[in-house]
Amino acid sequence: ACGDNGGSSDEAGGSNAKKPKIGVILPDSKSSARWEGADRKYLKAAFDAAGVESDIQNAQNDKTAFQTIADQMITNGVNVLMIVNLDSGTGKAVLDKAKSQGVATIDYDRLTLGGSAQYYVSFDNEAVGKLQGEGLSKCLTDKGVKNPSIAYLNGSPTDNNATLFKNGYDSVLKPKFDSKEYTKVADDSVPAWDNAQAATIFEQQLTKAGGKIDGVLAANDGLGNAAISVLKKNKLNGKVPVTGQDATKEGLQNILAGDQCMTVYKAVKKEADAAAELAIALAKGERKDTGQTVKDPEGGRDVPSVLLEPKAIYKDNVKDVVADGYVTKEELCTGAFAKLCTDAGVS
Amino acid sequence: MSATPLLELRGIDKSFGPVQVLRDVAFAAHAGEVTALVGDNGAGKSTLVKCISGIHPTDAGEFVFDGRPVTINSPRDAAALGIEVVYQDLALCDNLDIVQNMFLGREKRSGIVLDEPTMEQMAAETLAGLSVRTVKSLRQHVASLSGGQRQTVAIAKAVLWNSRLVILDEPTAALGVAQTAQVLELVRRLADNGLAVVLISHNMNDVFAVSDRIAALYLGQMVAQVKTTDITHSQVVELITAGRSGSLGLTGEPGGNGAAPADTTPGAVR
Amino acid sequence: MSATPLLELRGIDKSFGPVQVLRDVAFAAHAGEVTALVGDNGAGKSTLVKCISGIHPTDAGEFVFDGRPVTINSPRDAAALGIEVVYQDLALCDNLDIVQNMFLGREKRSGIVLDEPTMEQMAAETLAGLSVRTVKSLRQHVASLSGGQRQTVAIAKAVLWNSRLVILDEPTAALGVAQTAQVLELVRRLADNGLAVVLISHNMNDVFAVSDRIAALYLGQMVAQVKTTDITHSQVVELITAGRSGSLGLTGEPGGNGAAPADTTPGAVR
Amino acid sequence: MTAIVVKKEGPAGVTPTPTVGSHVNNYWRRVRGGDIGALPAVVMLVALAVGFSIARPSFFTAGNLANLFTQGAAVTLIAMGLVFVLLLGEIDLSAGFASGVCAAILANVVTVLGYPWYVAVLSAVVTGVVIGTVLGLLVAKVGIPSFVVTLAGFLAFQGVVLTLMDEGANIAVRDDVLVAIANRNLSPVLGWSLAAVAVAGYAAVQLLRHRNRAARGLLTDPIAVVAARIAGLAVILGVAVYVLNLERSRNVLVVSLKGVPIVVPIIAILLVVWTFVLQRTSYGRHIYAVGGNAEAARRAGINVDRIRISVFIICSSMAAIGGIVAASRANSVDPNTGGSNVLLYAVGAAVIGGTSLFGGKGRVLDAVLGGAVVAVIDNGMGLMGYSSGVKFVVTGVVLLAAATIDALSRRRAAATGTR
Amino acid sequence: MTAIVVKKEGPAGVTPTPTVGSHVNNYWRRVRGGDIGALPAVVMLVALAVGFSIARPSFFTAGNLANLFTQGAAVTLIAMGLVFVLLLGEIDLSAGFASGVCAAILANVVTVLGYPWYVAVLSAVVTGVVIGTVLGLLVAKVGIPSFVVTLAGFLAFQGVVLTLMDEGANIAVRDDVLVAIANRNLSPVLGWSLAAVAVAGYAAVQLLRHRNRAARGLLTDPIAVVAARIAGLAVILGVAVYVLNLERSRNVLVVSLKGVPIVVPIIAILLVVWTFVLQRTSYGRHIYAVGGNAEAARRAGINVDRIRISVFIICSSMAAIGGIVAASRANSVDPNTGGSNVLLYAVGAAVIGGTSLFGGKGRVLDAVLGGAVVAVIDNGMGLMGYSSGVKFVVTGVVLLAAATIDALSRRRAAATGTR
Ligand SMILES: Nc1ncnc2c1ncn2[C@@H]1O[C@H](COP(=O)(O)OP(=O)(O)OP(=O)(O)O)[C@@H](O)[C@H]1O
Ligand SMILES: Nc1ncnc2c1ncn2[C@@H]1O[C@H](COP(=O)(O)OP(=O)(O)OP(=O)(O)O)[C@@H](O)[C@H]1O
Ligand SMILES: [Mg+2]
Ligand SMILES: [Mg+2]
Repeated sequence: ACGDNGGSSDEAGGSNAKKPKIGVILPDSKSSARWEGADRKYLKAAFDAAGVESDIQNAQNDKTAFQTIADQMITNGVNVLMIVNLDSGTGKAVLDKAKSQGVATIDYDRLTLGGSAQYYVSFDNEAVGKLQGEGLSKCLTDKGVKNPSIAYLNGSPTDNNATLFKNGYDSVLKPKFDSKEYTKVADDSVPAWDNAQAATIFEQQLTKAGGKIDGVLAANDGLGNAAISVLKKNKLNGKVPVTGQDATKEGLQNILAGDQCMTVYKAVKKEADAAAELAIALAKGERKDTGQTVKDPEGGRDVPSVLLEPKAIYKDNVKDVVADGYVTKEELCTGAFAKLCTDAGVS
Repeated sequence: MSATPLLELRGIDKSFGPVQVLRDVAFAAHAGEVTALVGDNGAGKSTLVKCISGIHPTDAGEFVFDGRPVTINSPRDAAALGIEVVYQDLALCDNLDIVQNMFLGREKRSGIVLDEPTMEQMAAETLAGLSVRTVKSLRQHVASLSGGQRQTVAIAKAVLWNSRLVILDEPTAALGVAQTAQVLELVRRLADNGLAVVLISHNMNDVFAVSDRIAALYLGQMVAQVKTTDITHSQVVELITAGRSGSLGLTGEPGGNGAAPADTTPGAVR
Repeated sequence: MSATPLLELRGIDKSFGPVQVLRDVAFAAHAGEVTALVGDNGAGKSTLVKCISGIHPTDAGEFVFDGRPVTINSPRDAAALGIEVVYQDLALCDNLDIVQNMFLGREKRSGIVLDEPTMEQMAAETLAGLSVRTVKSLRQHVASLSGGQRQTVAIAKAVLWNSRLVILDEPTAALGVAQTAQVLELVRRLADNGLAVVLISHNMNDVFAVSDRIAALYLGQMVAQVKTTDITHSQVVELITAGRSGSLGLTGEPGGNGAAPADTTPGAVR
Repeated sequence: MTAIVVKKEGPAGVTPTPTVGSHVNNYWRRVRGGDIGALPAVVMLVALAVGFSIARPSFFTAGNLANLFTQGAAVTLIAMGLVFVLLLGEIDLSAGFASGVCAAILANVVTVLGYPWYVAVLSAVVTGVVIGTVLGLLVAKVGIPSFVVTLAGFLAFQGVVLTLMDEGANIAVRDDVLVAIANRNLSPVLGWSLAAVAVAGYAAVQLLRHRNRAARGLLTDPIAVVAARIAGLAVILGVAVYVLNLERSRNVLVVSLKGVPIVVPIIAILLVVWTFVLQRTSYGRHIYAVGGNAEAARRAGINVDRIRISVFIICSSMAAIGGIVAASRANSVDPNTGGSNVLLYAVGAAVIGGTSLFGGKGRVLDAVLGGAVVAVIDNGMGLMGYSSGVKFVVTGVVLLAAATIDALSRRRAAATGTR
Repeated sequence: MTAIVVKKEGPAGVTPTPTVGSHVNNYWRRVRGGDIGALPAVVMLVALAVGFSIARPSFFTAGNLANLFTQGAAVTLIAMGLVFVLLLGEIDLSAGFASGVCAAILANVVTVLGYPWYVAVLSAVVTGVVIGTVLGLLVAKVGIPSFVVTLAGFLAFQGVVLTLMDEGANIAVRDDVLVAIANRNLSPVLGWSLAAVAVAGYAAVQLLRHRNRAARGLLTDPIAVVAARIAGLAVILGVAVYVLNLERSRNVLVVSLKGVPIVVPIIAILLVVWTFVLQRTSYGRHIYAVGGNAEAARRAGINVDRIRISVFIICSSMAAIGGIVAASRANSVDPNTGGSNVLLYAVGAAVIGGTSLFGGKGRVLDAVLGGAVVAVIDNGMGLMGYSSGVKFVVTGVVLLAAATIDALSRRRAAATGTR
């Protein structure tokens, strides 16, 4: 049914019947800086370059808003709808509604289970978690800590992605807990990814553990930074490895300073470009072969997919992120970090 | 005039925190009679009324109603006994109109639906009997009424019902000449219809005009409860301001610690 | 007694939405005199007072104070002219104590710090002059005062200041015999000290006892403003209830549409 | 509605002789005096609609109108319940997450346990009643301020939803009936019939009341005014149904999309029922009394505690219904259901409509109109294509601009003394 | 403090002769009568502390006590400002995100623009003042209900933070002075000196007042009671400083960690200043008056609008300070700063401490005590190791239990007529 959008613009999108139009719904702006800071920028650039009209909105982690935006985009006459779902339920409702109105759809970054999207473009979130788990154990090994005590700072309890990340790092660390090689001393979720709450939560984890925490699995750089601020207060920073995600400027600086052990970099630009390419094709009524599929366990469907690899970043490969243009040297290497940048070979 | 009083109070004590406002108060109201309750500002008249109507719990003392001991824990208990009160602070809902206030808590209904026409008619009739001429509309919010109009509404609200005891706490304070006369007439009429009426007033002329008995409170103590015919204007004023007058009232000297001594007799009640 | 009045109002109109409460009211208050403002419930007395004190804006009319035309848009303007008012609805802050209420808006300070001892002393002295005997503490919240005690606080608050015009809206309504006498005496004393005093009261005895002039409002119109010595008790009552008495008051017949006709003369002001 | 108390003596004010002319005249005087009822909210809505239509022509389409109703439904339903609590001067911060809890129960019963839809709906509503009872008891009997009780509820229910959702998963709702609530439409014929029934019912009530009052010699509105009111309702409903019955599918070949969304009659019926309860029953009267002056109500023999408990029950039950609609619209329930801005939007809707936070003043219609304002703003902003930061800012500014209309008219009311 | 008005005539009540015995007696009578001031909040705190200490012994350590202060600081500071707004019966929903905006300004000025810390702090506070002025003008002059104005602010400021944060990035705060605020401690000696200064200042004020009143023949508390009060403060401060001066480092070889956290004197000074403003200046008196009866205040010639605007300025400025402390504590500012539960916790802190939402009743100390209750609950819950769902539920229940203590004592007060 997709690609057939002729004659649909008789009442709604009459003004721009010729120029294809693509709608994108981003999930939120607070769990990660990437959505507003990177994805929006890259997607917009790609659409502009291809000469298609685009409408990029953010649902602010609000399902109702998410559906409202979808309704509005369909009303506005988009030909392709690209969504990052907040959960599969609403995601499916939106996709089905779009399909019923002859709008093509793409699942961006998150697969909608039981959904009907034409394509799925993503980083594998469980893979992200896996990298974090592996990163933490690598850092602990480097430090030579015996039988380390580990604390978890998970993402928002209401965010399905946080669950996926956790599945990822659990798959690495749980066997070590089971084998008594590591000890898990604390495991808390941070409501709404709130950094201020994260600091309190971590401080209490530390108090509860009597100060004995040897490694922190923080789900993203913001949470990691909150943990580091508490560690600093106790002069433990640099001694306790902390993980992260998103390769934020702050996170990279923490890595350069030695306070954070690793972060996970997702080359958002690649993901955005791939998705934009597919969307533009759909908008023009073409179909592209991705050569790859992902099985939707709920819908039992093989969804044509583009899957990208996340990348673990340690001190020695911070320069890769800069080289990718994700963070510029100017913003990263300010003040005291200039020397650290040089040491780490960032140019 | 009945032999046993409709309402009789004995040994009522009431304190607000550290301040004792009523001490060992005895009081009686007879059916078919108007009992005037007099006393200086702050003597405890309104407090006594609020104890009777269940707004304030008492610290000690007993209530006898119609010969039977009763406990009154809330205004609903008082209403159930047939006690209606016009409070000094009126207690109207400013956000409701005149009719709604008058029937508050006892709305007329047909089925589950409020019977507004009936209520409006009844309210209009009652108010007409109280010489209210300047109220523009029965659907006016009471917030926009003048002081006297508010007071009239409160009085009208209390006399709408088939009650057995009506207590009016300074009902004519804000009323004009004609309205005051109407209310005093109403008070007399209620008593003549066999109700017990308690009237609180600072106006001695009014008190002597309508009351059958006079009870005087002095600094929280009941110093006298006598027939109106047995007492003079100036004696009452003396009781109010000094707590005694000749053989009536407190017997001891007012003590040093600010209060009348505890061994005072509760006044010559007869 | 001065020739020009301290305060003179001319042609005051005031409506609340569709309801006209004051129509073409003229009124004068002279320094050194007590002017009694009388009228039936709902006649518009309190509304007139609130217009003078800047609480209600007027729809039309002019204010002349001390010979100069003035505009009064808020209570602060009135206070600046030296006008003090005791409102019928008292306007006390229930969450403040007696002293705090009495000095509200004009606290005594030493530096930026409130001078509590001075205020407490001044409050105690003023209240002592008003026969208040039952107030337990000046630090009591006014919410816990009796009706008469509240009224006394409101009066004390208004007379604390060096004002030129004092308006008292039914100040003795809730007061006892002794307190009423004290307040009337105070009213007289204020006038004798050269202030202009306006007294609203429903009690004709009080009015005739202290006033120099009487102004009568009838259904929102000023029907007469005469010297107290030129009028009798019953004439005033007639003015209040019927709007005219002999040659005084309204000249036309009350019209069909509920109101007195518009061409009424504003009463015999002299 | 005015009545002369004593007819022999003419009161000072002008008592209107009931003619059409004087009625219109009077209304206009009331409006100029600032006594305006629903007018500011309506003006706000019109202003917003015009503004958005100019900025984005797609705002002004049948499809968007239909969306508007389903988008605003959940918040409006919660706001309707909140009006009762606000009328007492209380607050219910937990209403949002209470709707989440009820939605979670619904999803668990229908999807996980596999019971039919009506069992699920019943469980959800019963959950709402239980929640309301607990909150009400704590406020009325223990005497904890409602802000604190419902703040505790806000936290606890959030946890309950999480727990019911297995710490973060979401549960799909696929039952056809449940999904239909917020996603399907009445057939055009049914839409017309319902509208006809509504107009007929309204006419019957109005005419009966008119006859009843006239028979007792009480002041009545002229019959022409009554007729005009009925005609007005008929026109509004007629236009609405007509527009909603237009074809709004973007691709008629694929699917036909027309008719009144099912949530519309649900909201309408609840609006009528609750308005009836508040305006025409003694229970409703008592709510206003307690909100206006709890002490006076107590002295009048009203069981204040019972009233207080009951409004919390109503509020939580309406939250349950709101939760059901939200679950239907999302086809699922997740741990955030009823979270984020739901509560503030719902309270905001009631307040914007004219309900006072201090109690004693407000109508259920306020919540519906305020909910419409919130929904229109949200809907319109969704068409503008701002980045998220700018969108928040503009939403705030538009909300403020809308509220200013209301504030200025009310200021007039205060100035002329009619409040 | 009581005074006999007319000494010749004995009033009916017992006027206490000012002796130590009668004073103690009187206090006890007041407590039994339910007039209890800060007592319930203190009882709540003790109960919570005992409960958590039993459940988790690590709660009862010097280190955790020190953490407690820094964890609760931001919310407490915001709550202190909110007290002013609540005293007028208004609400400021935007205080949380206002603190976020100010923190974002701080971070931008110090990190992105590279100005020194005092410029950043100044900019943040000035931003707070500007925000408060705008809110206050809208409420006082335009007449929009504060709930709506600050709901709009809540939305708009959220957007402003996002925009200032480049649509979602974090900005690190690495300036030493700023980081020190919430993370460093006073030297033990400085701690002791400050405590000594505080006690001496309090003693001076109390004794001076005593002498002043006694000189005028006004009723005074017996000198022994005054002395006892001073001694009480000395003991409390002494114990607190002593405990906070204990070594609490996990590893003394690595680092020594002792002393009073720097936020403590900041909060203490603000507490003293604002308490002085509310209790001892006519401005403070006017705030209570407007909150108690705005019409009476207006009639007393108080410029109600100006008071109304000023409290919003105070509230937003305190929010700015709260935002600075939050930024310091997190060493960074993210778009969530001041978001999530910050606002509800802050209002809750004020209300739990005893501030009324209806205006006219409350003290700044309430906010500090309430903030302590909230912080203790949060701190204790963090040690329990519940899953997040259970944690929310238990937090709600504990909050409720704490509030019940307060409610029951206040019910006593209402029953005996002392409110
Ligand atoms: N809630 C309360 N708390 C403390 N004291 C109170 C309270 N209510 C009344 N009082 C005190 O009790 C005393 C008696 O008050 P009450 O209102 O009964 O006097 P009253 O005889 O009605 O006087 P009035 O003639 O002025 O109305 C007064 O001194 C008053 O201050
Ligand atoms: N805010 C208002 N809105 C509408 N009508 C009002 C308002 N305030 C007063 N009124 C009406 O104006 C008329 C005059 O009221 P006002 O209070 O001036 O009377 P008054 O002469 O003081 O009477 P009283 O002797 O009873 O105190 C009354 O009919 C009253 O209902
Ligand atoms: Mg009294
Ligand atoms: Mg009056």
